[in-house]
Amino acid sequence: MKYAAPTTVDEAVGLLAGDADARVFAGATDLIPQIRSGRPEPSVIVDLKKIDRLIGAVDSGGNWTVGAATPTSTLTASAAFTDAFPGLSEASGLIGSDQIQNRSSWGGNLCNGSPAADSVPALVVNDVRAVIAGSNGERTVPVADVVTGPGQTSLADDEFVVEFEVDAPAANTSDAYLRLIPRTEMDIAVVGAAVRLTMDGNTCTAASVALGAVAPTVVRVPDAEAALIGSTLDDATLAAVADAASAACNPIDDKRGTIEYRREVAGVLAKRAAVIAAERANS
Amino acid sequence: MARVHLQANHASFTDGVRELEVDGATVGAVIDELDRRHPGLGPMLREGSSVAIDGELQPRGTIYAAVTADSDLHFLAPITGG
Amino acid sequence: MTATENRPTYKYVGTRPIRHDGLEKVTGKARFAADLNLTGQLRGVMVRSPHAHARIKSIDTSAAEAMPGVKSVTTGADFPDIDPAMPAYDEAINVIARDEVLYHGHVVAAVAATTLSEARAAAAAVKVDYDVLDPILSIEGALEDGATIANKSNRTLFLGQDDETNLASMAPFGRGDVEAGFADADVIVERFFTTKAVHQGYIEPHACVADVGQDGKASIWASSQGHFAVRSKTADILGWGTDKIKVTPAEIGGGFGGKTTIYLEPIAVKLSQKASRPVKIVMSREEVLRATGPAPAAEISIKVGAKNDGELTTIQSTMKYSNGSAKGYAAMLGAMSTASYKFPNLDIQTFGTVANTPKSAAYRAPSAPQAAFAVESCVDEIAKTLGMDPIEIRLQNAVIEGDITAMGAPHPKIGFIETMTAIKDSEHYNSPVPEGAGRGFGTGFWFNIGEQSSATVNLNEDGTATVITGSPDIGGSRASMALMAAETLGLDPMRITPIIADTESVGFTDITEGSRATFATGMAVTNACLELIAQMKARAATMRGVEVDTVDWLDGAAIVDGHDPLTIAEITAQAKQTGGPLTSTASLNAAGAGPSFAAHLADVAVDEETGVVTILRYTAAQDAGTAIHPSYVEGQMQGGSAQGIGWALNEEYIYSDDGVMENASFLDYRMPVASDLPMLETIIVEVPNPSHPYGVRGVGETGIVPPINTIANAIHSATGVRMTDLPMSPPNVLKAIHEQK
Amino acid sequence: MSRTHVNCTVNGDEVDFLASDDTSLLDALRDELGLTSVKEGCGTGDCGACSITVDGKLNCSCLMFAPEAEGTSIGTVEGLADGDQLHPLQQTFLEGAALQCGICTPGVLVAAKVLLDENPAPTETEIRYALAGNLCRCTGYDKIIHAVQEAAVQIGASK
Repeated sequence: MKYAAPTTVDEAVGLLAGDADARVFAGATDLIPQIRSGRPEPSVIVDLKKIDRLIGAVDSGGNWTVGAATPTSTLTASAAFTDAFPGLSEASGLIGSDQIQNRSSWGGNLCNGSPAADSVPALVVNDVRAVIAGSNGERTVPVADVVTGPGQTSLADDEFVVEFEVDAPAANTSDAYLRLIPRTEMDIAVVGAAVRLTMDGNTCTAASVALGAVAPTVVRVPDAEAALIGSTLDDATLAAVADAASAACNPIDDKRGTIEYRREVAGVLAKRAAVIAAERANS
Repeated sequence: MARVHLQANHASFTDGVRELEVDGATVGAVIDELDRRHPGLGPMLREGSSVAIDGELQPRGTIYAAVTADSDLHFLAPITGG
Repeated sequence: MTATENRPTYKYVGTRPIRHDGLEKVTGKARFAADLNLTGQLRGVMVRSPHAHARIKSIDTSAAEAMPGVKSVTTGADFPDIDPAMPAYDEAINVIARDEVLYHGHVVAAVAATTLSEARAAAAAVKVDYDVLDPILSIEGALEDGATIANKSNRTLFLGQDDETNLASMAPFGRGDVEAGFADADVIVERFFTTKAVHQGYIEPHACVADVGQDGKASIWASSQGHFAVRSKTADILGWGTDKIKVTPAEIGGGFGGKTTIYLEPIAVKLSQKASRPVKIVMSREEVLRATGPAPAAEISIKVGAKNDGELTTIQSTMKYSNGSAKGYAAMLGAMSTASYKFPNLDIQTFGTVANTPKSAAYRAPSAPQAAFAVESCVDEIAKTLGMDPIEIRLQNAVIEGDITAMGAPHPKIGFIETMTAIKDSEHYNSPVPEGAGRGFGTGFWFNIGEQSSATVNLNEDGTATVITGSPDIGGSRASMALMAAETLGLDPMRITPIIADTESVGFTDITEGSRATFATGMAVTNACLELIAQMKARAATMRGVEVDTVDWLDGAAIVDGHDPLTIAEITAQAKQTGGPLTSTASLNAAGAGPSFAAHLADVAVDEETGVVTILRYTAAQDAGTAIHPSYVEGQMQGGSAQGIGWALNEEYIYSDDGVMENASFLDYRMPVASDLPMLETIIVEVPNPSHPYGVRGVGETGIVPPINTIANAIHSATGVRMTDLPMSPPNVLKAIHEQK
Repeated sequence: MSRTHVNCTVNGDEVDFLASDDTSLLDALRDELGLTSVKEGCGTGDCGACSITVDGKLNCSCLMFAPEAEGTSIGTVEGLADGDQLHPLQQTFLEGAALQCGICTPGVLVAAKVLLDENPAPTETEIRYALAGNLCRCTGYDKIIHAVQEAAVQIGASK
């Protein structure tokens, strides 16, 4: 296995092109444990952190461009980013310990393809786009279209995510992310729920709801969104949100949780996240 | 004679008897006498038990500790720890 | 905080000096086994079974031997056969399988190469042909009629039978008449409790370095709770004499009972012998979880009867414990630890089973937490049924000196009532329960043990002292040895250097287990110091020209009427003229270990929509006998509490249907992290042990016993739901809430 | 197996070493540079025993490839004391008995140092979450939290 640290996107694409066993990485917080657990070693590991475009978060008039390898601790440490996207910031801040936070990135969290990735539901409800580079140049796709299944992405072998585009939220719009883990830290989400709401006074005028760890990929919950829009988040609405979220789940039984548990808690977290998002949108 | 108290699982060798009077100047002598009366019990007590003399737990495998006519001997399952 | 019964006041015992090995440990200089590197050292890697139960048809190591960097390969065929009746047998086949693998991760071969990656590659190239057998993975599975025999060498312990069986032990415990007891009871509680296997979770993986010299003698550097045991076990497994093995103790990165057994050393020695090079073997965390000793899973059905006035009259229980792949008497220890209440009528049937899971190992007060979960939960339920205070009902039924245990033996002097009273009088117990939270109380017991220890104490020319023992320091015992020597000699503990010597530099000393080091090794240190005082009085008599019987010893100096006191430094300065160096060695096989009781109090909040349990406040009280170094006594209480809390809430071995542990990492084997816990308040109770010169009882074990039952009782107070299955993890708690509401 | 020549500074000293590209920085620090204070408890970033600072940021050295250290400034517990003057954290850990077996101690000290550098007066909760990536099995964390609190007070007073 060879280590390479290209300094330009083209150089990195060149390393990937024609070598199906090459693998890009940012924080390596998933790659190294995977190799240790016996997964075949890549031929080349391509460290993306030396490429300027992949590191850093830039605020241009409220629209943010975030390098795919930017440590999540950079985002959670940014007051401006956290004020604009509190849910996205808290989701990013839940990826592992402080040690991990200095290595983990949206690009890695997304492209590892884990159904439980904490940042992805929050990226989805914020309609974040991924800019992908490859031999055929660059393309921009919604984050929701990147992961196709556990460990599977729509990226070609010679492609990687360069950066993310995050549009400024509309007025009176905010988000929230909640997850359930058995401990208070260091666990993979058993269930994750992200909600973004636009409020007109007490009435919700726009909503997006996404769940993690309850299906092969992050799932949107249109029925919950429909229930929220036009409502004042009264108890009946929140009950409907919870039911819709539970119904949208297609979970598995595994060492981290049961099907029944994931279904039920997805509803609980979705309604709780909605309440928090609404409060934030109005403040 | 010393009073010997056995565990229920020892009693499979003694037709259910759990308390016996036994002569012997040491724990080992008491065990030998018990084995003479109840063949098979001896090895079990030597290998498979700790003994408390008048309530004081003795080290595992104790043989030579002194026993008097008014001693109380309890044979217990071997006690270990973490 | 300390609640002290009348005991002698000491000058040094009970103080809190900085531990002697502390500086090395905060500067990174302390050497643990994996930190050692010898010239020409190879790295050893194990080949482990991918099956939970299989017959080994053949092992082909030729491809591995031909790989780059490979210097030696070994299999079970290189080790002598051992009679299954011999004590060393189970450990021998656990170290390396012979004809049958008994659990997933069981070692079948090992490779030594110049680099770790070469050794890993070669290990992967060892070809093993298996005939896969059905694995036994549960207690019921083991006891089913016609079940596969999980380990054909197993015989039911202590019954003198010779049939192949999955029953490791079967022993009843009883007194009184339980039928009459229940007939006469006003309240009867009947429950069924289950617990999963859990790991000790020491942060340092097992590691050792072995170097077999040209003379055929092996030097071993190992992380263990007892290097003399490493020597004897390695000798038994290799069929060598102990004179051919020297073991030097490295610092040990946590043990908790899990490093009282050995896994690596005989293999490292064999690989080194074959390669004529030193070999280091360090387990990965995955190997530690898959193949080293968890505490047994248990299933306990229990029925407890009481009178309306709160008298606990009757207990009947069937306790089943799984010992993993080898025989053991875990279930018997569980019953024996049921020793806290008078219970005139008692009938406990115990069954130990064997399974195709890792050979279980000791873990702090082995088997007691599972049994106490059942007993203390029922006592709590009876108290709530009768509307009684949970401490009052226990005080009413608590054992005192002379009361008999489940085994029928009388308790020596104990401090159970004093320990519970300490909680009853605590600020925590007398503060209001936080809004929406629940408060739980529970207790625990452990015997503690004595066994063999040796100590040598040397007085140096300048009056300083060196205290040499053979007890590895797993939690501050160097400091307590120095404190007991200081108290006995009247010498400042900072002028004493406590050393843990190798197997050729100090007398035989048993494993540091059962909370015996401060008790038994401390007694040996004290005896050696008393002998030194006698020597110093004689030297003082010579220096003063008086008869030795006219010399007194007071506060670290020899007193002769009409003369200035002679200090230790003054006496040692003249040692050359008065008979040579002052040194003393003491050895003993300690009887009279002091049982220790603990009582815990917890406030918990339960999220009834998610099942998440949060511990808001926690207080632990425990009888230490005498706290030699109170900071490390508190540390033992806090560490035991945290491990018990992890066991209660989230820790468990999760197996697939074919016997593969699915959560063999610290990510999914969920031990408490700092943000999971509140401050762990401690109350040291001191009811001195009359069988120890300073009144020491062990303090390491008991702290892990109460947390499970204390938290279960607190969850019941908060929700009205009685948890009977571990762990009390969010999914299990939410399930119980749905079932019971 | 390709080996890379890596230049970096460790505790202020310029060093260089050769490491296979699949070597973790943890193994390189221990085996090539002899910095055995950096411990492996899990190798998967879940225990923090291998915690170091890289350009001032807290990292698990087991989750870095050795070549990634090129040009960085690395800090370990060996660099915590100023000559024979212990760092206040080392002193309060000793006085507060905040270690038992000591295997997690170097990583905990490095993590606590980073915390106090960034947040001189952390709350108990902030300390607990900042140290959540450092497993300790001996202490129940209680004395560790107290020792960090005490060090924060001492550092604050000395300024």
